[in-house]
Amino acid sequence: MNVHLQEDLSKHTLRADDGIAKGADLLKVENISLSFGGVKAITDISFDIKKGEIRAIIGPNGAGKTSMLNVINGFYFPQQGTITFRGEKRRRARASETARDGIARTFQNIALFKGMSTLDNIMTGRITLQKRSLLWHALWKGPAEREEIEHREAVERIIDFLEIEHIRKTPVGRLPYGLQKRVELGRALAADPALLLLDEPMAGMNLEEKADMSRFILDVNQQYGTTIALIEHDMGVVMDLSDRVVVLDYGKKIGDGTPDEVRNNPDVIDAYLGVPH
Amino acid sequence: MFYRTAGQFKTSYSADQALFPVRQDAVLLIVILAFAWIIFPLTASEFTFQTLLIPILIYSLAALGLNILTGYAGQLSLGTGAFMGVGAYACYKMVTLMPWMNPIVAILLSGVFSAGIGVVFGIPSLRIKGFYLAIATLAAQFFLVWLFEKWAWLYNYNASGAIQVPNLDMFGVYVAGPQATSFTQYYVVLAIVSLLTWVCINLTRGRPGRTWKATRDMDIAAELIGIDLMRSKLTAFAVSSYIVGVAGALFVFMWRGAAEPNLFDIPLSFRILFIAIIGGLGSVLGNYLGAILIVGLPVVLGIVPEALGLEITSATVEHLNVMIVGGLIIFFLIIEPHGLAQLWRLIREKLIIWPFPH
Amino acid sequence: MRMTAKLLAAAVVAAVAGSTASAESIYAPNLSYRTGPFAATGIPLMNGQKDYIDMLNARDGGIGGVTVDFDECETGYSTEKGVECYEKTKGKAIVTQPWSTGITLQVLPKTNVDEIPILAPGYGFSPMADGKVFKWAFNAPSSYWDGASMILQYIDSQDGLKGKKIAFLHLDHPFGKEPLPFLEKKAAEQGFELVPIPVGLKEMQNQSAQWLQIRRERPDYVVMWGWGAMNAGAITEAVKTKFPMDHFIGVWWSGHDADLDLVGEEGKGYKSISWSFPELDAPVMADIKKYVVDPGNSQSNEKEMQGVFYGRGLVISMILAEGIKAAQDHFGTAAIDATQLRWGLENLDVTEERLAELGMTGMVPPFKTSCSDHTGHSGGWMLEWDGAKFVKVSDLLKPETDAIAALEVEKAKEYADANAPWPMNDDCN
Amino acid sequence: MLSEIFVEPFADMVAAPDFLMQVLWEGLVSGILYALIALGFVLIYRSSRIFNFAQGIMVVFAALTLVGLHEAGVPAWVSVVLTLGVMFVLAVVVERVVLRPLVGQPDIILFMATIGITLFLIGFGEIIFGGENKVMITQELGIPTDSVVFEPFGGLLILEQKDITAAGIAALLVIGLLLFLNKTRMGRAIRALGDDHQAAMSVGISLQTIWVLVWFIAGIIALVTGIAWGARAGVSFALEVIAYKALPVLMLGGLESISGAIVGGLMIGMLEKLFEIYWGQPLLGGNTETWFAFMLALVVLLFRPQGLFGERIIERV
Repeated sequence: MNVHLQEDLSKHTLRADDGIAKGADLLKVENISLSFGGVKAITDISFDIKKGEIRAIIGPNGAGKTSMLNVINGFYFPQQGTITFRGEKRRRARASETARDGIARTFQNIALFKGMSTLDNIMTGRITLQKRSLLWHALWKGPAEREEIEHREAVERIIDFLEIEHIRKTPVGRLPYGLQKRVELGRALAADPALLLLDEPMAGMNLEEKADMSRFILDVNQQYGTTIALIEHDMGVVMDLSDRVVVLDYGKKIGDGTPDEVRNNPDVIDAYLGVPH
Repeated sequence: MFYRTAGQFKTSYSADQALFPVRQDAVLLIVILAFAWIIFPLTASEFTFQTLLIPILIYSLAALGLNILTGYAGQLSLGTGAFMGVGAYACYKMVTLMPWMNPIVAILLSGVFSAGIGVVFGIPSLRIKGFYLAIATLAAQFFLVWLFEKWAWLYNYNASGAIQVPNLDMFGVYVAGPQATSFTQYYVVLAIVSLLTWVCINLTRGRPGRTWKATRDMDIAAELIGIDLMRSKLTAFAVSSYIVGVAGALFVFMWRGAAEPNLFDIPLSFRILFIAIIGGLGSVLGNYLGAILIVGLPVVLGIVPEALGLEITSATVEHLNVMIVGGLIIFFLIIEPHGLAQLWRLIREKLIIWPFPH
Repeated sequence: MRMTAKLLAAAVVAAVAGSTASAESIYAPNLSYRTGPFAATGIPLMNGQKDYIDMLNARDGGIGGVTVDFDECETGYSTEKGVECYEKTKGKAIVTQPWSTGITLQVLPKTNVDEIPILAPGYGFSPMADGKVFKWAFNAPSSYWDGASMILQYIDSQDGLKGKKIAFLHLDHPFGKEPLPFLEKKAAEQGFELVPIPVGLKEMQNQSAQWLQIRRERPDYVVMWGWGAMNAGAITEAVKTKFPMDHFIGVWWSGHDADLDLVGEEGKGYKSISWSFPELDAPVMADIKKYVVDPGNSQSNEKEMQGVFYGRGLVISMILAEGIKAAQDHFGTAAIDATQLRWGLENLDVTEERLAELGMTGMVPPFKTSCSDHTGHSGGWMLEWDGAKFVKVSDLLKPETDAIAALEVEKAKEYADANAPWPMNDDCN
Repeated sequence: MLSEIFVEPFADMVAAPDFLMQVLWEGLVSGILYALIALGFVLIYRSSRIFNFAQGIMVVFAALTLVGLHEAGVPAWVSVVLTLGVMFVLAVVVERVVLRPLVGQPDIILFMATIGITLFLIGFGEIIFGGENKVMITQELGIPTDSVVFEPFGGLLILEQKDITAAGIAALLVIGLLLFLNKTRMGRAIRALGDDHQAAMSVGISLQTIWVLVWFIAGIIALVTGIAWGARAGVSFALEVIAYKALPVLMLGGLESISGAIVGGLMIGMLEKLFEIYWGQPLLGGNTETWFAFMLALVVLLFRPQGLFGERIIERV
């Protein structure tokens, strides 16, 4: 990361600066239970995410990790339990509102907008920050154009940061998998999130790509101060990146703590080694 | 050779966002506009005005409206004809209830009514998707056309049930009705179509366009990045129905001169859908190309055998025309599913690198 | 883009090439419909029209020495196509034959500006009879209001009208709604109950709801203003629901042999008012056979040529031909133009003698048009289906011209006011 | 006003029960035809995800071919067999020329292609058969044309034998189809294709064969529908519009459910007739059948987006 860019980033007003002190609770889930037509996906889970940390959620397949992310960002509303984000209890589930409150995410199976270019995809991340009405946009000249340029500048910084300048105008459908993942990260970053959720950011990548992605995640966390929660299967990556780890199995929490604590937790070892309970 | 991007560098984001980043495109546009604004109107015969120029512009506008909804926001609609009807009837009621109203203002206002109805019929799109929604828009189609027939107030209790465009003047010049000349009507249509096209380009290149496209490409992801799907879909319905409504008002007031309810029935909806699809979904230019093809084809087919001295009855020509349009639709879908606009883009890419293919 | 430019260029070139057609003929286009849901009723009419003109061209070398260039432009009964055809042909046409009430309404105001007479025999807008307002429109020999008047008189002569219930089954389209003002007026005056039952364009073939309504309402008579596929639908439903066929009367466009063939014997008693009748022994039929059918120039067939509609097609072209002839005689020129034809159509005088000369005695009642009467109000006959063909079952019926004329003037004025400024024909009294 | 909406229609029904029965019967007969057309849609949709708009024109085309062949002097039953042959050729051509090059395209493109097929068949059919209204060869096919008259409650109920025959044939067709789909290898492949292309391939039948077969079955259904409907009101291109009526049936019954198509069709047929006779004609000026079914389906879908017979869909990311 060059000096120039660091300057740019510091100039940028971040939603991360929201008065919550580093290390205080940013998000808290308490006694969450979620089921689909009688099938329990999550049972009575509680944990917290502190501001500024990288928090990993791990567990075997079907442990309820993605469901947990979906609960956090409001796509599912749990039957029981409370979610508190920045000290405010969530009363209903409207995924779009949660996003506007500052939770952005990437997806396990890439969910980019296939008909649009890289630039436009990342620009969509800033839709919640663009405030000019339809009428101004119909006129274009004036406020709408100024707003578009202002956000374009922000997006260009992200493009530089993710080193994807060369594919700026390429339709994302034509990009290789690894680059698509990067564009998706760019789209989430564009929203200036207070909490960034990454669902298997490194799935299907080769070593080099994983290294790049790890670097981006760490840089985002350090330079922007963005709090990150991620799901990842690659244990090496998880243990290197994260400050604290939550372990789920069959929809229940079986471990929570620093990587070292979790590594030595017998329940976790059982779950991963497949020892019958 | 003449179509080159080399040497044209962008020095600001504003320039990069310009409509025609390639200079030759801008030149081409100026040429087209010169034809549309000066050369065509000066040289066209009455026949050309009535069977090519005016209908092509109006159909393009209607297709553009549909394209906002279907091409950009991804909501398939089969009810375009009925929404054109709403615009036309709204305009008719306004100019007969308030004869002092400026006809162009009336035409532009009539879109507001169709936008309102469009939003009402757009509400199901929040719950219903894909073909189910397409069928749901047919409910609007059939119900509205039925309403045009049964609600006598709409056509001022005319015995025939049809609406007839009265003579309307602006600053002493007739712009609608039997007294208006095709020349004047062409300019009115051209001005309104140009204005709305410009508006649509603005909307689709900025945030509204990205919102719609995100809704179209993956609605769940769109919602999760903070797009309010309800707003996105309903604004698409509103903007689309507004444009379609204005096109409907132009259709009757600037071209047909009279209308009966079944004019707005399903064949009209399909016609506009063909134009949008053959032209290219998600493209502004495509609507014009599609309209030129769909409107121009029957005219050419009607004239060519005669010019070649072939003896074909007019009924056979009409049957052939239907067959050829059907065949062309399939042909284009196979050759280039993204329509004529994509075909043009490919040609352009070829031109940029020509004559060095690598 | 290039391709579209080419297409455009081709269109322009062809348009220019097309407009330099033959000079020594009179161009009389017909906005025909041999396609679409109304084709069934359109084809025999178009064939009759075309064969009559072809016969004149072959037998007499045209009219007054110039051939008639009878060109068909296909509309499929679509108003949009109709307007396109009108625009395409109006440059050199001396007449426009719009062939649908929808197209007629649409081109009516344009003909004032373009100065081309509309010839709409037995259809179009009934107030067109008022030549003072509708200078360029002609609907000789009978209008829809004439038809409605004659049907009501016929019912009156059979059972009396007072206290009766009459269902008016009509196409929900300008054509079907056309007689409503007259029927409503007469219902109030003569004390019968009128029940309008519309048939939507999409329901023409499936009228079970309408006929259930008729069964519930139990009307004494059903009067039908049907067209195209609607006729067959109504007649089969009537047979099915056991409605007494002799209490079912249609307008002239609902008296098509092919529609009744569907039900054959069971349709016996069905009636249709008509201002034309196919006289198979008339000399004109022999000439058509000799000059058109035998050389193989007819698109018709023997069965169709015996039907009411083919015969009506002949009469329609005869009206045009007589108009051309009247204009030629008056202006002393063979190659007349549209304005001159207008005069001719306004001064038609088709007498019994003239019909005999034309070899068409009994095929249409005699009639006469004038500046103030563009219809002629010829009257007509009640035809009845005898199980295999239509036969005349009444003497010549005459419409109540006075009552109709008053309504014509009233509605014509309304029309002119709604379309102000509307040019009046002030030479006319 | 309220009484006109909520009381009088029901009073009318009770007052003339024979008339009510007639209304329901008429609705049922239409419903059978809607269900048949919807069935054609469902079959094609299940096996190829194509929303086949051409089903309506296929009905017209099949009926016209049948009548046209008979007019040309071919005996009635031979014409039926030949017409089936024509429908098979049509299926092959559609698969070769239209479907195969468009495999994998978005749904809307395939849908548009079927509209292209519709237009093509309209023009082609009119050139070959002409636009006239034709008489269905009902008697030649041995379909009785008399009617059965009952007098329930001292009233009158007329059932046409050809409608009864049509109902019977439709029922047989459905039973045959269900047997085919459930009991034969080919049928199971078609069913499997709806769920999973791979699974169907593993049965060892090529996709192309299945598509041709499915379009051919849709052609058979079209012929039966064409005969039944043509016997009621003649055969002409105006018949095509009844195809639209199958669409709300699909909304209600679901695009993939065979039983949904049948139940939905019968239900819509009867409800729209009831509404038209007891509410539409007295209160709204009639002709409500053009939109009633669509509005009904729309309202139902607003509350049950999965349709009456569909299962609830859980959205995932």
